[in-house]
Amino acid sequence: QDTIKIGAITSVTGRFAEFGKQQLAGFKVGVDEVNRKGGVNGKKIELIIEDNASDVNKGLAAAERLVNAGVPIVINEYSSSLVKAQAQYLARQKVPVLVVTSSGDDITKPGNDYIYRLNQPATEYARAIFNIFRDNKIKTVAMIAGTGAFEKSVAEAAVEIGKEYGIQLVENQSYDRGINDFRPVLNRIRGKNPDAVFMVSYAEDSVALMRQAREVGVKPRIFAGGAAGFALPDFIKGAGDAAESVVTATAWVPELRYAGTQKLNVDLTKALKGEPTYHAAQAYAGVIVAAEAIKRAGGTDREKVKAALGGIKMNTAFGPIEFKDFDGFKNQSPLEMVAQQVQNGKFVPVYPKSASPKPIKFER
Amino acid sequence: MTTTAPHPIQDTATAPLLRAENVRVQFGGLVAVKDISLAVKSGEILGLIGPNGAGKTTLFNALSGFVKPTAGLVTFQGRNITGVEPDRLARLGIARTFQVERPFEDLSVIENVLVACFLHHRGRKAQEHAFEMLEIVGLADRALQPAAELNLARRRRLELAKALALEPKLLFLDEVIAGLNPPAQAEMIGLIRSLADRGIGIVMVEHIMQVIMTLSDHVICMAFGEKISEGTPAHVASDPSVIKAYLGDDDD
Amino acid sequence: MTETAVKPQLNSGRERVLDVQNLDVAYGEAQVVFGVSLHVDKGELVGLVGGNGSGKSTILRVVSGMIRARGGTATYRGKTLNGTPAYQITDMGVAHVPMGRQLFGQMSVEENLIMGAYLPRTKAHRAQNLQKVYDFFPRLTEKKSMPAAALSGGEQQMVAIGRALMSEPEVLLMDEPSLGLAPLVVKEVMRVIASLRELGLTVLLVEQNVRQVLKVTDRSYVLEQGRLVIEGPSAELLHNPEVQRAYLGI
Amino acid sequence: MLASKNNKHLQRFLTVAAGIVILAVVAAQLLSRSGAEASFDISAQTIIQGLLVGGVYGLIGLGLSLIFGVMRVVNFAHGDALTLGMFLALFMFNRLGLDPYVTILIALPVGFALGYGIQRFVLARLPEGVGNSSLLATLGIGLIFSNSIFLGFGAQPQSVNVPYAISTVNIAGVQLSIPFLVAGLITAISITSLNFLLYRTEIGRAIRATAQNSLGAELQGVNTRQIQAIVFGIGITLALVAGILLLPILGSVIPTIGENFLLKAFVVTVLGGLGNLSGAIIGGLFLGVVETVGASGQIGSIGLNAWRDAFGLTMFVLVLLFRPEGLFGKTVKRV
Amino acid sequence: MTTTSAHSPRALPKINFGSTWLSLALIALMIIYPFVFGKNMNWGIATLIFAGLALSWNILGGWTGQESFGHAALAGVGAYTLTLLAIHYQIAPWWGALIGMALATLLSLGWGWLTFRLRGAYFTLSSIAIALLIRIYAINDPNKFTGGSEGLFMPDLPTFFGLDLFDRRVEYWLAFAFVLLVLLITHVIRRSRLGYALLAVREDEESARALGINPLRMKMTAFAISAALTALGGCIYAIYLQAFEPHTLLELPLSIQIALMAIIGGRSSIQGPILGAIVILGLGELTRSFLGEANLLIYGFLILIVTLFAPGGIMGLFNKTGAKLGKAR
Ligand SMILES: Nc1ncnc2c1ncn2[C@@H]1O[C@H](COP(=O)(O)OP(=O)(O)OP(=O)(O)O)[C@@H](O)[C@H]1O
Ligand SMILES: Nc1ncnc2c1ncn2[C@@H]1O[C@H](COP(=O)(O)OP(=O)(O)OP(=O)(O)O)[C@@H](O)[C@H]1O
Ligand SMILES: CC(C)C[C@H](N)C(=O)O
Ligand SMILES: [Mg+2]
Ligand SMILES: [Mg+2]
Repeated sequence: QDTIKIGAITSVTGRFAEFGKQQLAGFKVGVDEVNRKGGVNGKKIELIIEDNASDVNKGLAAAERLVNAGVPIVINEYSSSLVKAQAQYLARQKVPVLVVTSSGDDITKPGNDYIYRLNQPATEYARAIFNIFRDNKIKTVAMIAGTGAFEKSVAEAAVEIGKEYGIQLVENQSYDRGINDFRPVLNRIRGKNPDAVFMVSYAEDSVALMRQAREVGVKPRIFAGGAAGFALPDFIKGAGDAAESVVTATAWVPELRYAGTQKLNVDLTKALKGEPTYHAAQAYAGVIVAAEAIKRAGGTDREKVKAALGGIKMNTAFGPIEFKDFDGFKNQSPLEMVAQQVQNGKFVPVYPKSASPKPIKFER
Repeated sequence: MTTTAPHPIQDTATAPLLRAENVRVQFGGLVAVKDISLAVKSGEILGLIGPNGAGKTTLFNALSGFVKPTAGLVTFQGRNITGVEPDRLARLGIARTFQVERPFEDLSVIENVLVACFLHHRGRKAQEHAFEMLEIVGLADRALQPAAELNLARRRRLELAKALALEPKLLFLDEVIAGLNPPAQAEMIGLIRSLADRGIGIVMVEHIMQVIMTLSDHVICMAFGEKISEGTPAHVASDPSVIKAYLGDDDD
Repeated sequence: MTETAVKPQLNSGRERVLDVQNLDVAYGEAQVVFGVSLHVDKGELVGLVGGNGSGKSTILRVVSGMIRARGGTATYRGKTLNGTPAYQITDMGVAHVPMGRQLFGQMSVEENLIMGAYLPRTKAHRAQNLQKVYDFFPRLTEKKSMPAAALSGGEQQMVAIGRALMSEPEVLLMDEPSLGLAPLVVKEVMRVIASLRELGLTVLLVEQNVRQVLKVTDRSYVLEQGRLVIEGPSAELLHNPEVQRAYLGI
Repeated sequence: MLASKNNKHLQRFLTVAAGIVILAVVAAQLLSRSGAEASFDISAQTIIQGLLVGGVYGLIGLGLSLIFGVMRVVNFAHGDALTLGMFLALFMFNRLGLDPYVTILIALPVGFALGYGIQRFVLARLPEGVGNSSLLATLGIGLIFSNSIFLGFGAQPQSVNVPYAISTVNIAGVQLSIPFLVAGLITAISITSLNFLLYRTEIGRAIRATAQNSLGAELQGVNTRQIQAIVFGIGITLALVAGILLLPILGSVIPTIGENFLLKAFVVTVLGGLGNLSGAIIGGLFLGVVETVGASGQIGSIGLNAWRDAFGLTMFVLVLLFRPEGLFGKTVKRV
Repeated sequence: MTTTSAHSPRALPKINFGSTWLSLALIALMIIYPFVFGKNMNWGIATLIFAGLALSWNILGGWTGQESFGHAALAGVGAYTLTLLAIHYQIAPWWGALIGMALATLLSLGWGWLTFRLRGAYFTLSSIAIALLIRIYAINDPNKFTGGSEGLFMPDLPTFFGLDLFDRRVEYWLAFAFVLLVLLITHVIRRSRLGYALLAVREDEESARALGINPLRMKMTAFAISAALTALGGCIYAIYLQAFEPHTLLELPLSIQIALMAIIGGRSSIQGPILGAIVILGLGELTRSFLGEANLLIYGFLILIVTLFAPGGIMGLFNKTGAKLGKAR
């Protein structure tokens, strides 16, 4: 056996295939980098990538194939709903799981000995935005979030953080997936005239939301989005002028000043033949961290790899990674979120300090 | 204009099986059955005739539980069964056939009958009983054929077998003979006669006067929901109001 | 369809309009009509009788294009009918008054009649024909605007016949027009059928009621289990002992 | 005939609407007794917004109802046909820069041909009398539609960015979105021309006759297969047009969006009475208002927007149970 | 030809109640599977669970002809009950399953009582609506008892007679037992009064009433059985998934999938739904790699093929009783 095989699950096909594409690129860049630097313990690494077809049952079958393939660790992917079942299964099979993208709080809260997450949980999405609110004297916020697991998770965190920061939530609305007519809620929000509007939603909804908000004439000082749909290039493309000056949380931007960030951006762009999103960077980081854990474990024994993960503390182009237990989280990397704003039709970073931020523009 | 027979049939010692008193059925503004009273005894055949839309099928439905009478009283063996659901009537011993025969097309002939046999029997006993019924109506050789493949005459027999499988004391037959050719008619007439001879009370609707004349012990003629004539077949057939409303004068 | 007039075949001095030869018909696997041949000449009123399931309706369905025969031919004035869609056969001049009348229940009586003149060929004379039908069935005049479903059985039968007349047919196929009707109404319907001749129509009448049919028709065919068993002038059949025994219950 | 009954429709509609408002107020009262405060926004803005959404729902329901009325087919492909319209417009916009509204002109023949073909080559060939086989077949066709879109466009959301998409006009203090107004206008044109077609033309009479008794119609010389194909063609065209009209309204769509609109169409047509065309429009308006007002509601600290679908669905179940012929329907004036 | 009673043998004809040997063959296949495909237990378990769900659906949808597109909600009731009881009250899963089945039965009684006056497409539509209302409630439950849209994680469960319920092998046999139970019930019902009453009701309610059958009661019985079994399947599904959300468990597509398996397999037959589950999940597995996100395309075509050419479903191709003679146009 001359290569070390690492497992990875992502949505190569199905509803989440767009993100799968990003992740595949990230995986590739990660593997290339590890192997170029001489691999792990003298062996090259190889990724066994299984497709979950964006479907729970197929995801479980994918996870099973990885268990059978004897991989020491599984890198797990985008959608929280799929990851929850896959990770739960893998953990019960005593296979360490490294979650790289999905962000429902409950994946690591309370978590499990075998489940590690390097990306920021939903709470952080809300915190990044509310930090901006607090720093800019926003007093009242109207919130609208989807009823998906991720959106609800962020929305619930926002309620807590709002209380903590003394920011008043004048509207707390959610909407069911389906028909994107947000006008009734937006009308209400307009009536409340809040300082800020905080929106958590997936791609198709984020475009619709912003456009309709402009149509209805909601005029806060600032519109903010909780990543997901708002952080994608398609958001600007789809919403056009309506997207201007919307702030959104996001997990990673190329402007971050971590070592290797610039190079990673170049590599990912090359691998994708297009603009990378943070999902690709997260997948890349997953490979780097998994390789490091195997290196530290000195082999592919699952228990040892699990133990090694616990001790990891390293810097990656995605950010510093270490797994800690805090605030009810377990094996969770306490990485800070980034925020960016659409300025002149482009995302520019506005938060935190480490991302060479531009000043935030307010609408009034 | 309503010519009624001198005595309603309650003079003999045997109490009637079925008795209806002033049954009325109303659909919105339309009174389809207007205060009809009748009685049937065991072993007796009551014929019901009348022009199209006179309310015969509706009266049938009211007596067999498919339509709730707006007013009136229906008793069976002395019990009040007004407005009782048909499935409960079936348990009490009242069976009916439909004007348009309706076999369960996905089932075989014997299974069609089996459905009814389960009312009183279980398992193998039920199957045997079903087969017996098929023998009575003369369909035994087609037991395993899909019911959908039967022709009209056999469908009528099947319809009858299903009704008989309920082991009824009272049987409502809605135009079971219409549409049959003369030999088939003759057989069906014989069959109905033999059922009456076994003590089953029968109420039948039929437009074919000859059948009514041969089979019925007693005939009621309805028009516009009302009883316009009642009595022996001969009495009703010669009643001028019946001829005017129903038979037409140049009868052959 | 080609509009070229086919030279009428002459037989017994009359034009043959409908000609069925060696017809075999099956539903799925089951054959129900076996080598039946029959014909109807211009102006004739012909009866087709027989027991249940003997294939009477089936033959009418083939002639009016509702189903296809498996073998044999059916022609109308030399034009083949088998395989021609029903709506085109109606256009040729063959009207079928099917069992159960098949009215448009929620449409008014008048609209039902107008539907009979749906064909472009008949549109021009729609108004006249409508008047003719009302003249023929004065009872329908009063019920003009009632939905057809609200009519009594006999009246519905009149609408069905009237509707068929609206298509200016040459041949009328009638399937059990008396089914389920009270004796009084049956008599009336039969009278109407007999008088159709005055309108210059050719009629093929299917009935259960053998006695009635034999009384009104010129010629009749007797069908038994899909095979033709007897044919001849109706008056003769009425006195044919075999027919009397088997169909008249005498 | 249909048009003349509209007054009665309106009366019933208003009665029922009043009933629902009273119920809502009572419910709100009860809830506020129990401690939670309930409020609904019944401003002109919200109501009119609801009517505008409802107009689009009505247009979707119109096609579904027409198809059901004539063929007794519950077209489960209707929602996906609508999606097809959206993606047709998207395709034209992305490739040729064609304005979505211009695409309607293309959708007319495309939708008609598609519907015609489906009826002719699939539905007309279903074996008769086997359960809900047409329901299933259309379900299959819908899956083929939506998954073909998947294959062609991928799963990511798509949007057209036309300048008028977010423009509004202000009439008497009520803000009206331009795409909605266009949709309302086209809905009005559709129902009017459909009514004209059905009740004032020969082919319309043939369609109604076929709807009531296709055997009877065939025997009068009506090519009923063709009539049914035409009706399916019209129905699908209406769905495509509705999809195109929705595109600028929604702003962003995914290939599976049809499912939600299918449900709306069901609700709308059942409210109006399956097969009742004017009923579909009124049902649509009704649903739009109920949903919009409902979604604007708040009980205690809970916003009711997430329950939006529940309002429609509850009404749907209630109407199915107590007035299966629809709120306004008698059988006499079906298609 | 008119028959008189002049036929000779009085032998009772043998009624075909549906092939027993085919059921046995399928059972044998299920027993062999883990020994041959031990590395693909997940596919096997999912297929068994769906086969069982489709069989359960069929008791209502196939036999009484009330085609429900809302059965996911019933599976959801089972899954939620078992999981919530385990999380909040540490109730053992077998008790949880029983309680879940009881709740589903209660729900079905109310649901059936409300909607059984509707038939055909109307019933189907109403079932969609009710199931979606349940879904909306689960997502938006103001008290958050249902876990809301984030769904639930299956907590550690006690062992079942010493067996670890999270062992895929144990789950396989559990799912197998579930299918076996439903199959057995189906076989028993098929030849019983209930079975015939259901078939009669499907074909003609009025006729059935005349034969002493109370259609409402029969349909309710069928629905109750179907619901209880579906809930049981939902319980096993929950243990198998270990984490689920309303957005995956309570959606319309899952309901439709269950129904389609039965319909494509053949609803008039006993074993059809099992075949449907095998074929659909098998084809899904085979086409996943090249159809990608459009993997439901295969469903679409399967449905068309079945409705056009095999109205009796896959089973209808084997035995003719399910498929009626094509009627003439
Ligand atoms: N469910 C109903 N709703 C409204 N009217 C009805 C209903 N059922 C029957 N009617 C009407 O009641 C009257 C009596 O109908 P019924 O079917 O009892 O007549 P009938 O004597 O059986 O006629 P036929 O000899 O033609 O079978 C008719 O006018 C009919 O239209
Ligand atoms: N659609 C059909 N599918 C299968 N078999 C049929 C169909 N229609 C009729 N048959 C069968 O074909 C045979 C002839 O039927 P047909 O209706 O032509 O007889 P008929 O002479 O008109 O009888 P009736 O007097 O009962 O109307 C019968 O055995 C019948 O069962
Ligand atoms: C914004 C995304 C990273 C969220 C992810 N799709 C999830 O389900 O958790
Ligand atoms: Mg009657
Ligand atoms: Mg016939």
